[in-house]
Amino acid sequence: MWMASRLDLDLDLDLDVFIGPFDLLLSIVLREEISLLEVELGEIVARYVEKLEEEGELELEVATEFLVLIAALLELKSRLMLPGAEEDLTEMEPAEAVEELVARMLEYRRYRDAGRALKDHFESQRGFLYRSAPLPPELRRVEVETAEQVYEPDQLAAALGDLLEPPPRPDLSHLRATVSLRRRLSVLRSVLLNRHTFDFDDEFGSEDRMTQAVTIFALLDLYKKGEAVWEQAEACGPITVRRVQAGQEHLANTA
Amino acid sequence: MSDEGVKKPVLEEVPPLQDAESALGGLARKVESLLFLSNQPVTEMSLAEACEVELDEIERAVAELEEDLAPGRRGLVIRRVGGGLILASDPESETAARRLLSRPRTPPLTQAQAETLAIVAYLQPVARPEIARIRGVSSESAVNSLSERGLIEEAGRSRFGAAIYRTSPLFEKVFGLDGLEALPDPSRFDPTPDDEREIRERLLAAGEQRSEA
Amino acid sequence: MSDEGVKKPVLEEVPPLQDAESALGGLARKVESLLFLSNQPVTEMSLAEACEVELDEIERAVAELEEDLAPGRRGLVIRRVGGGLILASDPESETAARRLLSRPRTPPLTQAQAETLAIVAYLQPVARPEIARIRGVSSESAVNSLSERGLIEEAGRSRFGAAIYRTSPLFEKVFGLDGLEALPDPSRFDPTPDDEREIRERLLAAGEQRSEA
Repeated sequence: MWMASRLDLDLDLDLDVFIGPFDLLLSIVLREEISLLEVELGEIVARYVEKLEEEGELELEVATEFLVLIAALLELKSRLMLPGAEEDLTEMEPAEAVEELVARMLEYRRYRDAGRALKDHFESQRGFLYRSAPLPPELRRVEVETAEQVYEPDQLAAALGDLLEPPPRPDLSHLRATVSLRRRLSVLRSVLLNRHTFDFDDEFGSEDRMTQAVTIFALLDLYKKGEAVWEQAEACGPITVRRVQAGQEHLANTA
Repeated sequence: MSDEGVKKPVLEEVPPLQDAESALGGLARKVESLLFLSNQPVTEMSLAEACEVELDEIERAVAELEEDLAPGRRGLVIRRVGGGLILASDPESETAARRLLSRPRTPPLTQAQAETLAIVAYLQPVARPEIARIRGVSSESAVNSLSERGLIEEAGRSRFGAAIYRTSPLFEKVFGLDGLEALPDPSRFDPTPDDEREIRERLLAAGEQRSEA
Repeated sequence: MSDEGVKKPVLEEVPPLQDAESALGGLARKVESLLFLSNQPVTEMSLAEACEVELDEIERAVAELEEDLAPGRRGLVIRRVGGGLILASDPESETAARRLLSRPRTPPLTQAQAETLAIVAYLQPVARPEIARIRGVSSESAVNSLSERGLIEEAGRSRFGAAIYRTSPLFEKVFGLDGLEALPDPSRFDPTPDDEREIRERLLAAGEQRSEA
């Protein structure tokens, strides 16, 4: 609505230093060296409110209320000049709005000044440091002679009851197996293609349990199809896997 | 087991000195011990109960101790804070203390925090929207950081579900206030009639000018 | 205009006393402050670094402070512990301190503490690893705080060197129990188990599942 350039000419304002619209308005209004007649008050404030909103610091309700007051202020004269021209639907007369704005600015200013005072006071008190040492151990516990009942024994029984309850089985439905049988089959076949025989642990011992299990499963499949045989001399001993030549099936792990 | 050796005081070996113009009386000594051990303000009533003496005896002992710990005499001072007594180190040693304990200085209050704290301190209990209304700006981050620093705390919910705040005991401690009554009189911050007139006139002038544009 | 009066801490209004046979020198004051703030013994070297003075100056200040805090003179004494200096309260005030400070040492039990205490109470004597197995998590901090509060105590070591715990007489007192037989029957909270062995087995089985989960 108004030229931004004029605003820059009139006063050099760093909007970032103001911490709220009342803060901004107060400092503009009370600046001795500038005449408010020269300043695009409405635009400055509107721009500032916009900036706050961009930064997520303005609550819509607070902003609306504030802008209504400013708008009413800026309408003041025209309303005075055109008495009874149109009955506005807003409940508040501009003169009334200005009064409220003044009251709000004064209220704000009271807490701004109180805040400054608190801030200074805080500075003057920061040098006092308090001890934060824990109590010596002998003072940390209640003495048996003076102790009184403060806890309910049922609390213990309840806690133990909770512990007796086995926890629910974790829901694994969202997990999908990441080891595929097909893939393990092709791994086994390619190993057997290069070597006639191999030791299972040498080859797959460093894989995780799941991968090893699926590989065993794949091995069973190869055995069933007659592509490989395997033997294990003793429980938990090494497993030797051998490629089956034609006509040599089912020598199997009976060895 | 860790504190044997600490437990056995040198005391028993050395006969107590009796000269003692400069020594404290027995009850004042006890009060000093108790304040040393406690890191919260202690009321005179609790001291009296702990020492099993009458309140006026404690008051005399506290007066003796206060005189003895008057500023500039020792490394400790006694302060009345939050309705009780507490020992603090003399501010003179702050820099050395921070070096020794490698504790950074607490950050100063920002202006937004200071304004918000003033509103809470003077109007408590006060709801968050009221703080925003007075400041003209959402005060969420100031409220949160004051809360985080433990200077204000939630004191329930308003009928409309907004959080209500009040200052905490820590506030009184770090501001060295002996209760909220010790806050500076808020009328000190009231605008003078001249201020008020000036603001009103300048605003009206701006309004008139604007509408002529 | 806004902050007159507030700025002035009470302190500054009282002129520092200069009489001061009984007052400490500046460096001794600083040392007293530092010892007050530190809850560990502080070496003279660290004091010298913090105050940015030479070691021999600190030694003189410490000697001054030691004389001033000689037993029987004040509520505090200075002690040499573990290669450093530390302030301690005069043992004379221990009874009063206990009356003042030990009362609120019965805060509500956390869930972890309640579970741990229940295990010790019902299965005692019980070794620490067993507690962890039943709860399915390491229970070190719960065991430590229960033991610090005096509700459980060590009753020896297992064959494998683990600490074995049982409840203390204080435990019975604060739970208002007339002996351990008065512990409530846990079957109220779980219908089946009847003998201790069974409870133990079920607890362990459930605990193992918990720790796998």
